[in-house]
Amino acid sequence: MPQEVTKQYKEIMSKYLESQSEEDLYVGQQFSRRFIEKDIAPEDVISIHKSALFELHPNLRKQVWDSLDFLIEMMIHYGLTMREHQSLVRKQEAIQMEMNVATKVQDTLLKTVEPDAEGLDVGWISQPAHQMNGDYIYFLNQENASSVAVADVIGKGIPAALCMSMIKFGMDGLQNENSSPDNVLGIINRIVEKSVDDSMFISMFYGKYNSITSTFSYASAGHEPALHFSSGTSAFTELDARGLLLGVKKEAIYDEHSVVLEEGDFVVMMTDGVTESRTENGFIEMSAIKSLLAEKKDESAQEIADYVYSELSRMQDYQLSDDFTIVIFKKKTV
Amino acid sequence: MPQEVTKQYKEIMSKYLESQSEEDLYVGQQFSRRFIEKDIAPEDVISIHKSALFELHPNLRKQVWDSLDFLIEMMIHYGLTMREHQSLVRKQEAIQMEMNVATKVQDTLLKTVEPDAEGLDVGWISQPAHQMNGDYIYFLNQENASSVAVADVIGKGIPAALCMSMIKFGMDGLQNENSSPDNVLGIINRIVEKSVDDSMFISMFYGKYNSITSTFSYASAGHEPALHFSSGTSAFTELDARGLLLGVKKEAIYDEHSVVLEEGDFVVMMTDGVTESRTENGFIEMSAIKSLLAEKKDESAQEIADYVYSELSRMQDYQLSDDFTIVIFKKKTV
Amino acid sequence: MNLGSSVEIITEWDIVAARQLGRNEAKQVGFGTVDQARITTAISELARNIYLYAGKGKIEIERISEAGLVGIKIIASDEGPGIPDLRKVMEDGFTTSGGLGAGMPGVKRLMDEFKVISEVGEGTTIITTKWLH
Amino acid sequence: MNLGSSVEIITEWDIVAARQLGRNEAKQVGFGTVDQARITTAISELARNIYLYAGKGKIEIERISEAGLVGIKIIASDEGPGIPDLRKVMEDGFTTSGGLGAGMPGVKRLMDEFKVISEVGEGTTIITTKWLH
Ligand SMILES: [Mn+2]
Ligand SMILES: [Mn+2]
Ligand SMILES: [Mn+2]
Ligand SMILES: [Mn+2]
Repeated sequence: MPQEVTKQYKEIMSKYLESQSEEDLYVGQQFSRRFIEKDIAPEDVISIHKSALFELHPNLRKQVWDSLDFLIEMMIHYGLTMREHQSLVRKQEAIQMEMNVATKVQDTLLKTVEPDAEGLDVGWISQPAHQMNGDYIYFLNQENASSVAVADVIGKGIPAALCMSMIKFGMDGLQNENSSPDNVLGIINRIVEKSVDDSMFISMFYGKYNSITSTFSYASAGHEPALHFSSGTSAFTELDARGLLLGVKKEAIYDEHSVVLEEGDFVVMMTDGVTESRTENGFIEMSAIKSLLAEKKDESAQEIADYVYSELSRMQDYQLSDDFTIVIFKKKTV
Repeated sequence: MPQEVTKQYKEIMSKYLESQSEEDLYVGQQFSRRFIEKDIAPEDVISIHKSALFELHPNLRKQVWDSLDFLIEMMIHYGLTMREHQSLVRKQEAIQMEMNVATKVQDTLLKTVEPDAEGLDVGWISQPAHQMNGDYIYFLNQENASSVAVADVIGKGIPAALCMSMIKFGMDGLQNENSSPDNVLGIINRIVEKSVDDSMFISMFYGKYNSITSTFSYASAGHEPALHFSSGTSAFTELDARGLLLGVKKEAIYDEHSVVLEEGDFVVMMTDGVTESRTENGFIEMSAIKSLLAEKKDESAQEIADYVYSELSRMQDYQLSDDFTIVIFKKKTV
Repeated sequence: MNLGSSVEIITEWDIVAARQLGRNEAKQVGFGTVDQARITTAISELARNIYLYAGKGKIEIERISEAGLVGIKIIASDEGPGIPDLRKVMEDGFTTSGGLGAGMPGVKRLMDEFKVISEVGEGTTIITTKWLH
Repeated sequence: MNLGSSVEIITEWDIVAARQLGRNEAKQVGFGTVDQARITTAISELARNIYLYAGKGKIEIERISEAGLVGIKIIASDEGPGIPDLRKVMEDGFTTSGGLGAGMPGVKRLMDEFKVISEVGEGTTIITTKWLH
């Protein structure tokens, strides 16, 4: 141990032994933080303490010195815990860096292009509860049709990323095919069923807007219902459709329904991170979410989505308990 | 702090102060491990120490007690480090569990079926250096043709898993298509190029065995050359073919070559984790690897692969520095 | 019951004054030496954060009692820059990165209850409590 | 130069004997109190592993000198069940899981050099060294 450290420790402690002042304790404690930064183990601190005390008061009784030797022995395992901690911190930092890379790769690999359909205003937000998002949005753009798949995949991290890639590459293969919602969910279901074991489920809502007929058609694989806001009646209707979670049964059948959107109407597709937002006092009521949506009914789809997120996130004390995703398809007013 | 702990501490220390025996230190140290298990912070230990010393020797000078108060203050930040450690350990355990799930999911999702072609004996081994494997093997089985892609993907963890899923879903789409090696690498290259950014590279060797003509044809995307063992000459020939790493350039062209396998001939496809095996004394020579292969030339493809792995792994003191993958295609002797 | 007093934090000396006040109050409440040191350390961290990152602020210390329990409550407040990402600040490991909110997980560990309210540009208030067990 | 001696580990008492021998040798070599305690702890861990998991074995302690440096070398050997997965045993966090090889990363940290040779069914030998700096 450097002589200098013992000398400084001695000086600080000597002052404290004279005055017992708070100032000396403050100085001492700041000094102890530097010990930790310099990887000085707790058993070293006891040893430094013993040397300093001996230099200050060499004539203390033998039991004092022996008891400090005993204390050194008691501290060895604490020192080991501390060194193990430093190694874990480094490990954790490495994992963090890896996660940052992973997030970036995932973003690149799973990127999707927001539709730009005639007469349709699209807004969306997807916020992970932790670093990696387990919700996934995939846009499919075809002539006169803009579709979106909103999925909540099982778990997080690698399993989630792999599920997403399955959805993405599956959807990529659909570019020139029949993209009617029931058909799409049927195809994706078979890919998922083939690739994952029974414990893996994915919920998905698939919505397709036909810009010629202004029709929004949809199908659901065990996903949260969407909400349709009618600008005429200022009321919300739930858009739900029967269908099993993806990956459960090879030959699952998905119902398809549709609704015609009037100017100013919008459809809100969400994951359960939105509908099951929790505060200290329990779940946030669906009616509260509808109120938030209605408040911004005249704004752009993106503004509505952003507003709902910021309000719900505030109500949850900025601690999301689940990944949070909203996609809004709004029929533009001309 | 429980009274009982202080009482036991006092007894052990009291014995030590009388005899200064090693036995008391051993007992004391074992006792200190229980402290750590019970989340007793180092500052608590000093406090217990002080109480015990006071009960044993109440008449020690005031400086002794004051100095111990000072020491308590010095230990507070050590205690915090220790509690942070416990939280990190729990985090680490959660990550570990997640990784175990991830490995399982990856295995299921990316599984591939070993070919069962007429006259071909296939053996393979793929061992990760750490938990997640960044090497990937994909078998493609068609009528009269058994193919394998051996890839080393960039990085590890999620980026690697995503790259593999890209390869897997890309290959899945090839079931009924032209699977000539140069064509396959061309297709996979375009998928990779489209999906990943410029910093992501994948090396891949693609080999196809035609069981009618006994021809092994191959192409390489910047991958390690394969080795062809000729049973006639007992010599090895490198099988290499020009081609860029996957994902570098959209219109990359891959050369294709082929070789006819005689009975007892085998082709060894590997990743750089095999050819760049390192010991304390530097890289293991290619000639050493060839010797290992030749030693087992009369065994089954799987036995050859297992033998090379166990020998190289032993030479590296069981510490792989990179993921290790070997695939062997051997023409059966009739 | 609500006894207590407060210290303005402007210079480094005020950190020591806040510590002294906290230690005295903690002793009055009946906390033992180690807990006195822990409470004092928590105050020290909060006061240093004010001193280093907000320039000035205030530490209030109250003795509290509730449902037969007694304890100590510390309120640290400043009108400094505020904390942009509260989620991050409360994470372990952030401690080492210094800056505003450094050591918050530590303060949380030293005490029993911990709440932070912060608005960027408006300032930060931290309320933390320790009960005598 | 090669001075030293050894202790058979059969009962828990032998752990104490090995510790005592190690501490004496460490003191002779010139290690300070804290390093004496670290070396003794390393011996203690190795001897306990033998006692708990191999039944019996041996701790040898040598004073060593090399290129002007002096130090202490500990050789722990047993003919116990051996360690099936050396990679795992040397990982942090494994410490807590008990069993054979528990605390190996700890021993490695207490000392400067560390080497383990183990064959399942044959036994384990651990050689670890600490230099006087
Ligand atoms: Mn989810
Ligand atoms: Mn969810
Ligand atoms: Mn690799
Ligand atoms: Mn490699």
